Amino acid sequence: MIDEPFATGSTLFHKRDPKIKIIGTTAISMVLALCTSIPVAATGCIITAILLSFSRPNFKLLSRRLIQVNIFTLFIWITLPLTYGKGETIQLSFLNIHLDGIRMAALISLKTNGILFCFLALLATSSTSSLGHGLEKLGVPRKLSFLFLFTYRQLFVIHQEYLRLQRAAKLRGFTPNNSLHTYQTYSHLFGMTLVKSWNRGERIHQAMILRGFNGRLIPLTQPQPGKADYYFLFVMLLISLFLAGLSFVSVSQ
Amino acid sequence: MNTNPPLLELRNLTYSYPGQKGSLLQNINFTISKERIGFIGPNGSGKTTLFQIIMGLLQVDEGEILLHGTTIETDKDLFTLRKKLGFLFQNSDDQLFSPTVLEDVAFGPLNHGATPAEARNISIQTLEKLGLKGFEDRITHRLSGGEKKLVALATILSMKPEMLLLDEPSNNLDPATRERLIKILRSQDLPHIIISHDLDFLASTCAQLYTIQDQQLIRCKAKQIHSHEHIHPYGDQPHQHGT
Amino acid sequence: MNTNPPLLELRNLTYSYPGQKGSLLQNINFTISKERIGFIGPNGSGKTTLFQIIMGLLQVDEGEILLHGTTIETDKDLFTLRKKLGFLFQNSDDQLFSPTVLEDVAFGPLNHGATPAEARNISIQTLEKLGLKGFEDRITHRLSGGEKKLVALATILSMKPEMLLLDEPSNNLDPATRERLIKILRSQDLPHIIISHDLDFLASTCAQLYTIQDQQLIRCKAKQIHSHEHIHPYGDQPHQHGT
Amino acid sequence: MHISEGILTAPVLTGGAVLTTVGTAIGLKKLDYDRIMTVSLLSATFFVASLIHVPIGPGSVHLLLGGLLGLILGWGAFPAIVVALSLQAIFFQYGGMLVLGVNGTIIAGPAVLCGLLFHPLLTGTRKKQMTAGFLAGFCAMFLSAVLMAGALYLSDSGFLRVAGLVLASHFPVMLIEGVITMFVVSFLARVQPEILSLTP
Ligand SMILES: Nc1ncnc2c1ncn2[C@@H]1O[C@H](COP(=O)(O)OP(=O)(O)OP(=O)(O)O)[C@@H](O)[C@H]1O
Ligand SMILES: Nc1ncnc2c1ncn2[C@@H]1O[C@H](COP(=O)(O)OP(=O)(O)OP(=O)(O)O)[C@@H](O)[C@H]1O
Ligand SMILES: [Mg+2]
Ligand SMILES: [Mg+2]
Repeated sequence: MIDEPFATGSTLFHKRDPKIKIIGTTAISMVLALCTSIPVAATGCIITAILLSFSRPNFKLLSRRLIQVNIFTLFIWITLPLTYGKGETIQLSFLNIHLDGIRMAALISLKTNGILFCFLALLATSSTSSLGHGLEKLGVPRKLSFLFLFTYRQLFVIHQEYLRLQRAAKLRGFTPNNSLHTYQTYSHLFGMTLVKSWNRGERIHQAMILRGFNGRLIPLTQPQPGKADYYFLFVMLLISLFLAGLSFVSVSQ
Repeated sequence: MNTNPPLLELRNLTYSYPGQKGSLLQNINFTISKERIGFIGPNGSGKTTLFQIIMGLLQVDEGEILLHGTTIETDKDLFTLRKKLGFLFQNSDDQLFSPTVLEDVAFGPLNHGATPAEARNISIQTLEKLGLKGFEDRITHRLSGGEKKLVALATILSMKPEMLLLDEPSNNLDPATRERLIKILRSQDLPHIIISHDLDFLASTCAQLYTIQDQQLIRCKAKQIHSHEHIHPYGDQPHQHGT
Repeated sequence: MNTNPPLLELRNLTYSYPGQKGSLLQNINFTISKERIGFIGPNGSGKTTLFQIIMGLLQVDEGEILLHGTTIETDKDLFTLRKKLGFLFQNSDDQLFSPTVLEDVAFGPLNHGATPAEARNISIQTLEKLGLKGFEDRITHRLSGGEKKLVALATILSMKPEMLLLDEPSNNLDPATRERLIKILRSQDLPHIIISHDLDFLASTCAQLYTIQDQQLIRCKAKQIHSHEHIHPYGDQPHQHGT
Repeated sequence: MHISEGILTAPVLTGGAVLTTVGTAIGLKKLDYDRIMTVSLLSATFFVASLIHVPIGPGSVHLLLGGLLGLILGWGAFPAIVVALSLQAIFFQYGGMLVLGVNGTIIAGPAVLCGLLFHPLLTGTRKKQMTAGFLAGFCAMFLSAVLMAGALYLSDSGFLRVAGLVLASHFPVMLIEGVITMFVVSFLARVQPEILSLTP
């Protein structure tokens, strides 16, 4: 269930330095997130889709991910046309459809998907642990990147632990329904997972102390970004600037 | 159709883990009614996997599982099967999740429709039968390894199963608890299948042995008497032998 | 004072868990210099506890621990002791905490003052020595149980310890990995203490055995050859004997 | 309980980022390295909670349990939740990096507040403990929903009705969070009270 299906690969995108990719993603998604015109959002969406295609994602996984995220967009399409804006409306039997609402829903969908494409193309192509190290290099406090890396490492162990307990409950005839017994059972399963995590934390802390840990995490040097990485960064920043310029033009019109 | 179909029947089961090439288990056929059976075999040969298949935790590629002559198909069949076959996990920590022993033992009966009062009675009786009287309000998480194993067994027995599937029940038990478990298993009037690497344990609790070889479940030659000698230093300490 | 004090000496150690009545370990005396020693004994007798005491993870009620003749008192002594004694946990999931294998193996050397480049070299060499070449960038949680155990061993060996303390290292290993571990331990030119219930494993890796009885650490009679016969059905299957 | 990136305006995004940065900084400051492993594990457990789907009515919701984490970790819950959220962003792309600030404020803020507010009740009787659990779970979720609605409204007043819808639709989730937190607190108090900083 928890997996990094896009992180394996050997395309141009997979090989780039995670720091560079973090900066690039931030720049592009910032411009996209703040833009207010549909043509600009559409252009951004097309550009990021092209970027994504370069990273050659697995098509089946990609469509599943897109559907998941767009369930939210669907919610927007259902609510906004009925509730958003004061301008013109179209009467559709008994419903008042606001044109502003439709415009807004379209804008949000384009932005959401554009950012998603950018994210999948740039960040999902790095392993989570290398992103964690990248964050640290970019000035995120050490304690925080530490927390990030260790949490990542423990996710799998704890999830497995929870699933094994859940299996035990299932074998004893547990069928979830709307009852206090169900909620109590979930609480016990989760509570037991928590207790195990807590105790495991203690033991791992001991393991760290035994290996000389005294509160300072010393990073093992990571590969430095090369020339190709800087060119890559340049292109990403260029894309952001282009989109920002377009926004500016469309606003001033 | 038989007048008296077997308790459990496996027909032509074939299974491979997703992404694995080749099958782990191929064309497994097996029946059990009242027997006490042991499964022995090398690590990774698929013994635990077979138990998980029987309990409906893994989907077979081919083949069917029959309980009292009825193929297991619907969720309801599965629910019944899981009540009738009690599966003891290799690691008791994966099996116990309620705060106190009594709550854990009563969990199964409650799910299978017992009233709280009935569930409590059944649980207390089951604990007594296993020599765990007075353990009702103990915190399961704080029990010793051997005690956890016996409580895990209680959580299954309280569901009044018709058969037991036990995955390496004698692992990590000290000699006293191990003896106690053997006594309990012998006194139960239930058929069982026990996975174990511990041949002495199997010899004291089972009448037939099966092994998995070349993806097949094979019945070992009955009662073939075998004798070997072993010599080592410090043999006066309680010990066990590796595989 | 000795001209050549032992590598590790325990003097009159007494320990009880807080809130426990009676001591778990009483008046333990023990020395080791170059020996390869096995600890065997019933569950709950305090073997793991003794290792934790030696490593300074638990505070003794009485007694002292000496490393090369010097009593461990300050935090600095403890830091040195923890570098010189490598402790392999029973459960590798408790010992591995970095995302990738290389980071985990380099963690110890980095904390003990190696530069990143040095740490990287040591780690790669250690991994190679254990036959784990190419594992550097593997994600630790995706390794198999046996691989995790070997990586955990690598995280300790990379600190260049003078002695190893191994807590049930052969548990849950498949026969091939178990053999590999035996070979590795034999080829290491390091004294060690191994806790295990698996006498064959101890016989292949240790020259002396100790056991804990009545809160005391007792040396078993050396090289007492023991022979017993056993007869049972199905002896042609690979098997082991319970304690 | 996530806002996606395309909806909010710059001031709201910036505001969220500032608040989350401050909260995380305070949390990190109060967190020494001796506890960091435990916090990592709890952060991972919090992530796992979001994979648990609990039935309610005809559908199901996934758990959040921010209030519970607040009770256990106090200010430490802030960085723990921010880390779990950023891992969720990476694994599932639920909201990207820019909204992390807003989402962090929405979820971690109430979690810490309710944790600190209701923790004193835990030292009382069993009944009081369960009340504290329920309130922490319920109120944290309630405040989160209010903050979320607020963030939408502040971004664009045209979202007013959507914001109201969000608030209303979270009501059942609040109840579930309250009930589950109540039971988990009672479980922890019995099985390992140290986790709640209680003496056994
Ligand atoms: N979830 C899984 N996905 C893929 N392969 C698996 C999975 N679980 C087990 N395996 C593999 O399937 C094989 C059989 O495993 P299984 O646990 O059934 O063996 P076993 O006979 O019970 O061994 P043991 O005596 O060690 O318990 C092993 O090679 C194992 O690595
Ligand atoms: N943290 C603890 N608090 C209180 N008692 C403990 C604690 N840890 C262990 N014990 C108890 O101390 C005794 C010795 O435990 P220890 O783990 O040292 O045994 P062991 O010899 O390693 O056993 P095994 O062979 O099962 O690993 C046991 O009775 C155990 O229940
Ligand atoms: Mg098995
Ligand atoms: Mg032990």
